[in-house]
Amino acid sequence: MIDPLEKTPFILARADEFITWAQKNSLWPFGSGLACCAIEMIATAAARYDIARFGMELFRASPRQADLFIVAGTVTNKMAPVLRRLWDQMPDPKWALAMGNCAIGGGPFPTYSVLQGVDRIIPVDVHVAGCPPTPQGLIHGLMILQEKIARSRPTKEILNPDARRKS
Amino acid sequence: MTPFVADLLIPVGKIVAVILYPMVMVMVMIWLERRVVALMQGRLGPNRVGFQGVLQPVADALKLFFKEDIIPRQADKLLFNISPILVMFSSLLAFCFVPLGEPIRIGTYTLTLWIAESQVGLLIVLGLSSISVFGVIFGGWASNSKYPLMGALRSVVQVLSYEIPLGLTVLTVAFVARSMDLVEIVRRQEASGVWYGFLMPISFVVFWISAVAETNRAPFDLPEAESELVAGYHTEYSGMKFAYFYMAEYAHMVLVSSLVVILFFGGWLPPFPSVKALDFLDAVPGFAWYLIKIMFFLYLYVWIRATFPRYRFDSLIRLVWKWLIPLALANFLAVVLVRHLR
Amino acid sequence: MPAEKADRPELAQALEALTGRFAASVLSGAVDRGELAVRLTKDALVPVLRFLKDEAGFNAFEDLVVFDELNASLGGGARFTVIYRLYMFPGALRARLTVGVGEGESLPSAVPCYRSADWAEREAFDMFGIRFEGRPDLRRIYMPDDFDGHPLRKDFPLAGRTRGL
Amino acid sequence: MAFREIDLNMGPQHPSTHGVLRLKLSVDNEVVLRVEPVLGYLHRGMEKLWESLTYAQVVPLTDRLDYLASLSNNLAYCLAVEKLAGIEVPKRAQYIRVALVELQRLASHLAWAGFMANDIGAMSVLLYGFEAREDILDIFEEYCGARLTVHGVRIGGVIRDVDATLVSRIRAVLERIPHRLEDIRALLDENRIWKERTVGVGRIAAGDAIDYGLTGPPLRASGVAWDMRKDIPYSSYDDFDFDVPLGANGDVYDRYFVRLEEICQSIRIVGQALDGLPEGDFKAKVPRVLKIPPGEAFHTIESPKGVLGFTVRSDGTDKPERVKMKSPSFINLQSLEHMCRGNLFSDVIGILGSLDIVLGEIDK
Repeated sequence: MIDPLEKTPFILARADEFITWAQKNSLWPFGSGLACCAIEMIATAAARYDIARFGMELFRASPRQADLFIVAGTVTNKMAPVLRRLWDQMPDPKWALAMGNCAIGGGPFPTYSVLQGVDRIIPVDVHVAGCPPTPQGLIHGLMILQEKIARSRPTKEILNPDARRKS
Repeated sequence: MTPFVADLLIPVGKIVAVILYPMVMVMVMIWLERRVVALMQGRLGPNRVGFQGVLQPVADALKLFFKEDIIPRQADKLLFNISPILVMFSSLLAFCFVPLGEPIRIGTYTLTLWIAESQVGLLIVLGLSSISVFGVIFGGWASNSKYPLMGALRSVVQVLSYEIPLGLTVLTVAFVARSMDLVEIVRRQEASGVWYGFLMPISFVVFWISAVAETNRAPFDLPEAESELVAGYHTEYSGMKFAYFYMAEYAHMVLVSSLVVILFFGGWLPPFPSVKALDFLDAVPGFAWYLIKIMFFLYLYVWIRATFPRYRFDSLIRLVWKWLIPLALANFLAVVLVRHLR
Repeated sequence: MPAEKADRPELAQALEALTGRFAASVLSGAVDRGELAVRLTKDALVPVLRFLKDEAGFNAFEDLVVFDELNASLGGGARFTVIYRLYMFPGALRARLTVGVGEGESLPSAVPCYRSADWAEREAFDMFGIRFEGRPDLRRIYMPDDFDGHPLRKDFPLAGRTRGL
Repeated sequence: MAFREIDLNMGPQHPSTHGVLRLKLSVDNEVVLRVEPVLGYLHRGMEKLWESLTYAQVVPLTDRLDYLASLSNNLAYCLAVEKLAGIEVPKRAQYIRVALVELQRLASHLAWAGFMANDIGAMSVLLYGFEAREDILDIFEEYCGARLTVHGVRIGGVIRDVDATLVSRIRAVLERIPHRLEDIRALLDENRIWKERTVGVGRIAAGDAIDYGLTGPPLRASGVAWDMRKDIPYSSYDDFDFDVPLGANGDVYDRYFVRLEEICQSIRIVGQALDGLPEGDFKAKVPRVLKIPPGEAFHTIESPKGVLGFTVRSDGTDKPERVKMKSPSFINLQSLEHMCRGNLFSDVIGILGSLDIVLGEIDK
């Protein structure tokens, strides 16, 4: 995590602001629909909720071009390796959002075939609870993610690539 | 004007302009497309970043600039790296030959609104714009992945087929104008008093359809059909290289729209030259007319995309070989005959 | 409650023909709540299915249900009860064939007779480990190929034997 | 440009496999030779889980099967349990159920039209379909607080009564939907590209369709008038006057046409159910802990996807011994290879879309 007392040179701080402004306003989600939550995710992109307002409507079909992994739905043990691979295919910087109770912790399925929480395989930035979460809930989660991105310091990672690899 | 200004500053300025102009148009186009499509679908579209979301493409480009660049291990590295550059620069290079208006006289100096004037400007522009398909093919092949390869193969067949009606219709324009010089073609339209789009509507329609296919846009967006081929030929590209493909597609659209305007709709000429009551239209600078006309065709692109489903591969090829090419050929013969008899 | 079709003569006729022809194999037969319910031994399964499809007119295969009779099997009964549901269109009549299968035993496949039984049999194999003979491609359908055990058996714990990942 | 037959792996993460289906394709120059669906990427072990829950606790989980039509799942399961336990559902509850389920059919078909058109490349239709669907979800939200996983049908009746406000809201929505439908039809019905992509594609003859066990709109598109609402009426469907739209060719276009016609019929049914809403209870008296004597029951309904059935077996305790679902998408998907063979790769997406599968229901 970032130490708030750590000093950042003025130029770098401005650069950070600049880069994070771009990153948080252009979060292209990876269109990965797994189960019920995927329908609500699509509803969020559709007319009434329209995440295009935040520049997030470009659902990329290829993980190579996406910034945000919305894990929308139940992750099964059979699907988990696939998800991990997709996550690895996404280029840095990338963020993950666990949408719905199933992705957070298995939800109502404590069974032999369900992965009990997607953070066992990929690092999740924001959890959005609900079964499924309403579009408003998802948008709220995305806003929280935007705030989180605004607090990040990308220049630190650019200047010191090893730090990223360690985290 | 001192030689220093004339010989050094102005060329440098022009070089900057020829890079900036397409890029600004691309940014505007990306924003326009996302807003207009959204409004057609009962949504709002990007409206948070800057006034009405105009900075959205800037944010996108910046973000992509700071993304990690992944080269798949199995990829052919050289071709993989070259192809986005090839695509981007062939489109940008073509803009050197696209005039933006009549030369402007500043004192004794004549400022030409193009970088390179050529007697065969039309051929060069078409040639350069078809080079970009090599970028698509190389990119799809070099990714060493099946979906990009299929996208690239589709692209080859599509571009090969659609070049023919494109060439045939361009030939009619060159024939009527008796020139391949883009500036000269506009001047001929001014002299004859009628834009070629109205003189030869079939040429225009065939050219436009082929041009949409050439730019891989809906309903001919098979090489990057998202619901079939994931992201088509650029599936494996990330970061700035993907941005190059993305921007090149829009630059290509701007280029094609410019060509349509120059060849068929009088370039920078104001409309209705023969109507005396509308003479005040001449007061508007030619460049403004030019931009307005280009914007109209860009809007048409977006409109078509929001309306039509995607063609299937076989019907796409059937359309060009069974309809467009015979039509273009007949049209060409008709133009030659009419021209000869007169 | 849906209209009962117990009085439909087709069912009674089919039952009569069935008990007549396969007397040795039909353990019991009745017309129950608008349904032709037949319990039979597994050796006659395919001929009975063929008869019901070709002659009695049950042209659609609806469902294949397996029950794990763990408790009954401890007392000596068959481990699994397999139910084949057939449907007649037009006519809206149903038939239900019940077969008992022991642990480790296999059933003749219904696929040559009803194509739509294909995945249902694969599901039964995956979930209960019942083998079906005379059909290609009997693989697990839901679980990964290297999965250990058959989840819907009563002796399989809900949370699985090994926690995934 | 002859290149060898290649194996193409579509999914489990692909934009148009409608979830986590995986298709193993063998293509030769984009001509499909073989299609093999690989399932199980969403297998959550529902049937095992149900064995450890009480009868009433199973209902909310059925929502998660066919998540585009959760009320239909609720209804099918509840009807099976009621049949087993011998519970008589009041007439008013039956009418409310019909209204809810038909609204759900509207929502499901509208979403389908959007997905289908999006697969073919007409992306605006997706947005129009979802816009119309939002209106219906609003009604569900007002009725029981949830949008997607509604859980509105309970054992013995429905969750709560409908009042005059809700009825008038439903009527308002019913008036709006035909206009939305007009938008979609204007874009697609006579569109040349749409017709080229759908007419004559993915044909299946009536005999083959029955043989493959196809049900629901794909079967009716082949001209077979098999509709459980008419054949074995449940929940007072015999009180309502409606038609069963049929196709003739059994191709993708007919499936599209049948579904859009079904939307119109569903609007009619909901209108009739609201008009003739009888007085009475909205729920039968069902004991809090429902214990059902040993036995077995099977009940089917006509869900938006096809014939949906539940087998419930009781062993005398308060938990079902086994609940088996007969899922329409599972069986419909089996015919994919028959429809796809020899078509182009692009058509696989159209055909898959036209079957209207939901992975939650296939994988359970």
